[in-house]
Amino acid sequence: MKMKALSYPYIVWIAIFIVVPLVLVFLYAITANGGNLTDARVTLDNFRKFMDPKYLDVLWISVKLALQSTVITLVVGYPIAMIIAKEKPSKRNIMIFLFVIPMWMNFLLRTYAWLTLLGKNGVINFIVTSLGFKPLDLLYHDGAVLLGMVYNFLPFMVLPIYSVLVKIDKSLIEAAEDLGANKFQIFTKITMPLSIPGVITGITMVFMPAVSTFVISRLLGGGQYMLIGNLIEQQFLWVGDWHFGSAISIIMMIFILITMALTSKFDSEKEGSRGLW
Amino acid sequence: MKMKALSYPYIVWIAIFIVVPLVLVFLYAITANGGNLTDARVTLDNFRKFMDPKYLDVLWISVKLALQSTVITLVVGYPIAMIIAKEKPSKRNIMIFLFVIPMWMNFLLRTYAWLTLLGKNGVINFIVTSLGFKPLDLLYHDGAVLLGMVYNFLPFMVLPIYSVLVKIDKSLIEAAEDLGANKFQIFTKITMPLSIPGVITGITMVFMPAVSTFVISRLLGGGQYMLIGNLIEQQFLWVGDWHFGSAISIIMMIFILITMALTSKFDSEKEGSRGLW
Amino acid sequence: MENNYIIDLKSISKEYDGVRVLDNINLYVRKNEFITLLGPSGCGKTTTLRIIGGFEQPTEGRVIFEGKDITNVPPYKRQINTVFQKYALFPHMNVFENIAFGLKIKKLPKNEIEKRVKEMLRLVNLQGFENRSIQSLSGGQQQRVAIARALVNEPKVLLLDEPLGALDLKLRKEMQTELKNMQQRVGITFIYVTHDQEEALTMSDTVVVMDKGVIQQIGTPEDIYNEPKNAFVAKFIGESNIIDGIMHEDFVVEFAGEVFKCIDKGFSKKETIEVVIRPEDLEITIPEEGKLKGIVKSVTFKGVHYEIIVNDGNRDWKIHSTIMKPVGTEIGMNIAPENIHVMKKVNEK
Amino acid sequence: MENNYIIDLKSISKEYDGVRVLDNINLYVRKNEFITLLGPSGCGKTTTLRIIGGFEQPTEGRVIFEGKDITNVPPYKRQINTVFQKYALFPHMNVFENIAFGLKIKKLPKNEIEKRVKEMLRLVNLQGFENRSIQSLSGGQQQRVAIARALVNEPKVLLLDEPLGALDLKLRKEMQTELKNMQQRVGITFIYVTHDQEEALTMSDTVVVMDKGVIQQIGTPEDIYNEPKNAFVAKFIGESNIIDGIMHEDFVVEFAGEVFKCIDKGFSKKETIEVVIRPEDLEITIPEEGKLKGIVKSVTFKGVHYEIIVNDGNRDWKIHSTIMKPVGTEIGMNIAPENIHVMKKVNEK
Repeated sequence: MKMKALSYPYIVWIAIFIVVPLVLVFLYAITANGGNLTDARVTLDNFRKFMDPKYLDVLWISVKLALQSTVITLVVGYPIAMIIAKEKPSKRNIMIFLFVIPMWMNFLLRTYAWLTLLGKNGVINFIVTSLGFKPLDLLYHDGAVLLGMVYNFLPFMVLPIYSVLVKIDKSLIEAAEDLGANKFQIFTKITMPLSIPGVITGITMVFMPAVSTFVISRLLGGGQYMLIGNLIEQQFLWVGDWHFGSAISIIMMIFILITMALTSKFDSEKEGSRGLW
Repeated sequence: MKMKALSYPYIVWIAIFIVVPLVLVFLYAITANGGNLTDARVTLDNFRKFMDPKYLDVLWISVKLALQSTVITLVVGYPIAMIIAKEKPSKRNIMIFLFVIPMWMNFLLRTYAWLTLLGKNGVINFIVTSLGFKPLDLLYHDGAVLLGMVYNFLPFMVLPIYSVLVKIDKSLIEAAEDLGANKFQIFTKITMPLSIPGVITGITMVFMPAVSTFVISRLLGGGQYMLIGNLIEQQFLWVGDWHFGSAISIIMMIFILITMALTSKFDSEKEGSRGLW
Repeated sequence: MENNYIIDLKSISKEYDGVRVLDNINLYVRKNEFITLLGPSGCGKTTTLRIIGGFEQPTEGRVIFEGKDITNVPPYKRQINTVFQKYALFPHMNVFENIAFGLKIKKLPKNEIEKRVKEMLRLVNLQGFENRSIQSLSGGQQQRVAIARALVNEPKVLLLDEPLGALDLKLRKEMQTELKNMQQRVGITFIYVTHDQEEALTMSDTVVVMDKGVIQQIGTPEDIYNEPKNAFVAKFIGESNIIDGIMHEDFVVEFAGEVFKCIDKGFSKKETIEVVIRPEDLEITIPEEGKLKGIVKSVTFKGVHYEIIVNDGNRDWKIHSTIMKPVGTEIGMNIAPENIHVMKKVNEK
Repeated sequence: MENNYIIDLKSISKEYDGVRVLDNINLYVRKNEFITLLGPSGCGKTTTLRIIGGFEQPTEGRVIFEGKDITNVPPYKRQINTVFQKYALFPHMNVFENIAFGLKIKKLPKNEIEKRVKEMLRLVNLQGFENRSIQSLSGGQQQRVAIARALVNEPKVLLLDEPLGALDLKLRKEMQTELKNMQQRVGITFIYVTHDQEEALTMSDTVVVMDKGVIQQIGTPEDIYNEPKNAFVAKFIGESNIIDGIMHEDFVVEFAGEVFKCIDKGFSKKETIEVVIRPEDLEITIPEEGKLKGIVKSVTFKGVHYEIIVNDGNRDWKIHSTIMKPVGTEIGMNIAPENIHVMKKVNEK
């Protein structure tokens, strides 16, 4: 009884601690650029400013890139998850370990590793120049950013799909086989539909960080390559327009929330997808 | 049978795609600063360079800060996880949702949110100045960085502990009660020991990103506040010494691996801790 | 006499979200008795047990333990221990630590704990298992550890919630005998919950048959089987033929179109009643000698006996007999007066 | 005659990692037969079923189906369907889709599928359940869907792997009767796996008792119960008293220090044998009239009968009788010649 009385204020306090920054971002977004909170004036200017084609273009590129990397990680990652799930438990764990290792490394570090591959003095260019060709400009375009994203986010696609596939009852496969289904039919009618919760978790876990990334695009895309994450960073850090920065953040968050709502609609089997949290 | 024959090359190829960058980082770390891979010369100079007190100091501060934020998130997060786990399922999900929302926001954004609280023109200073005091320099010191880390990493501590606590069979609690244990004894002898796998997952999920973070320290600690993550970033991006940067990365990775090995030693119940992957 | 009751439930009722799961339960348990709460799932037997254990609070009524009201005493202060349905052994402790748990809580000296745990392990036939992990034990062994963990605290009452439900048939039969012997050796009160009527009959001194939150009958196994109070009890305890009938006067009953002598009395004249006849109590004769006649509809070999379904033109009779009668034969059936059980007719909800 | 066999297992053996789980299984199954593989867990009965279904390949031996060798034919090409132990219903499909699965794979026209699924739902008594999700069904209903899903494909053989194992006692008994009726109605071969001897006796035309990967006995339920071939079968099928004895000559056997008449012959002179006596075949008499004498050690009420343990000074006898004898009384016991079952003595591994 006593515990209960203490626990509520604690939870409320913690919730405030978490929610307050979000509320502040919101407040900044709907006030004018006054430099100080005392001259705050409610306005939608910050959002209107974003409607400029140059900013909308950034949003469009960000979403496109995020979608592309989500699709690629899904197409590449699903077979990996399936192959690993079919192995014996001992082998399975080693293979999953191999996939998890890079996740232990700092996100930044992993991206830098790609710099060493793709950079002007990098390995690929070393091979190219030794063969007598002119060095290639591999960094600083869409392809490099996309490659970096796929590399960084692949484990987040493989792991949830794998963890759902591994839990599928083998007798379901046998039952389908018993009822006349061949290997292809088993996949399309049983394995695939049952793995949907894992696929959805994977998609959200890749799409959300991909759409808001700023490190990958800055390093591999060069300073001139602007994604929405970079735009936010720029506003806060270099331009100093917190109001506009907050407005972009809000827009991005709404965008992510919509995506979440859409994907979770397909996700009837709630248990499966919640497995990862 | 055919599937099997195709799957092995696929897995090997993907493994290379993941491992090659790591190998490259390693190669860079053990070669001299020659500007080009053709004049590569194996050396331990890069590691020797790190033995300088000024770099060791950075390592020491990074580890200390990561440890501090891990301990604080554990102390703050464990009661939260316990309180949520004791709620009814419907309420539980809402509360967990509240904790997960900030995780959907970009890491950077969450940190910026703190800037709006702690900054020169931020909310706290607004209150302080309206009361007639001189504005405080809240940003750019240990406290602010620590607060930012705790805020950012708290969900990663709460969720794994919560998911283990929620799975503890209620009849175990009843059995302990039946055998004469009071609420305190039930916690120390049953709940706590059974939640160890979640605690260990939480610790690794907070400590690892905390020790290698560079965004939080750069934004909240100011440019002069140097953590090991910032050091690596500096070497790659501003100084351009990839060899030394790689060496620091390797040192940090070894450090993280040792921590992982230490924590997993306490983690006899493997199933539980793997729940999160 | 009241002194002899160790537990006394007084008008216990229990509601969950407005649904009444226990309705006015009155039950006393004698010292050293083996009492079984028997009924289908959802009949309220486990809730009753949990109220005795203190894990649930009754909505109405009181729980008396050795003359004292313990309705609001928490479980950890009751001299009652429980063996849980799925054992609820602590997975992070070995066998010794599990059994010693209650004693350590009571802060007994170390050598005393060791002595008593060893003793218990002997009682449940698990000597040398001290350092085994719970996961490495079979279902039957876990079951024994759960019993040892409860008994080592020397409770005055042991509650057992379907403790054999998870075991297979053979092990279950073995453990039934073992549990009964254990109870007689340690000489404490066992309150046992099961849905298996055979288990209840085999082990108990007293059987309490429950249905829909209400006690249907309390009695010895023989009483319950031979003199079921109503059709529910008759159907639940063993197989039976239940036929509507009329009680003409004391010792005379009419059913299936014939008048029979019986040994029941105390009904009003011409009262509509139900008659229970156990399948093994129908004697097969040649058609001429049988009071009832019928044609064999099916025969199934059941091991000890054949199950013969006979149709008399109006209804099917189930007969258990060691004599085989081929399908299609006409046979006669007789019933001895003492095998005709007359029950008051209750309108089922 | 060979034409009458639908399935013929020829010298089937199976090894896993060098451990032999099936050893030289020879078994034929007749058309429209209800055959049960019975044995304790780990006896190889499920492996045998899985070999027939095509889910496992035998290490040695051949599987013949209607005269053709199908040992290497994959499951999806066999005219055999299976009801799995835990039903294995597809959780992402509703009842209709589950049952229609096999027909859709065969690309039958839509209205034909609908007609046959409806028919099946009627057969298993689940009309109107088409759109229900699998999760919303009770265990018994899921069980019926699993049977419908298999039967709708009109297999020539239906394999059932402990299909009633997850149901509770009462539902199990109901489903036993229902399954047997269903088999007779649809008129196809059922191969049934269970560890429950009562289930096997009740439902089967033929029972195959297995232990340690070897077939111990094949026969009708009556054969198996009344004339067990060895001590394992006798112990596994029902309760029994098993006593060492000597066969003096045809129809004369000595055990428990007495010479009895019996109806067995064909043993060598003075051969050491084992005698099985069912508990219900021991007649209780007054001590003076009994060939065997003993003191009652314990009495348990079991519903239909009392279980009386009698000690004759050398061993315990288990008697099932409707007469109660108090503990401590001296009684006599007689055995009719036809109730003495003489078996060859086998050295247990």
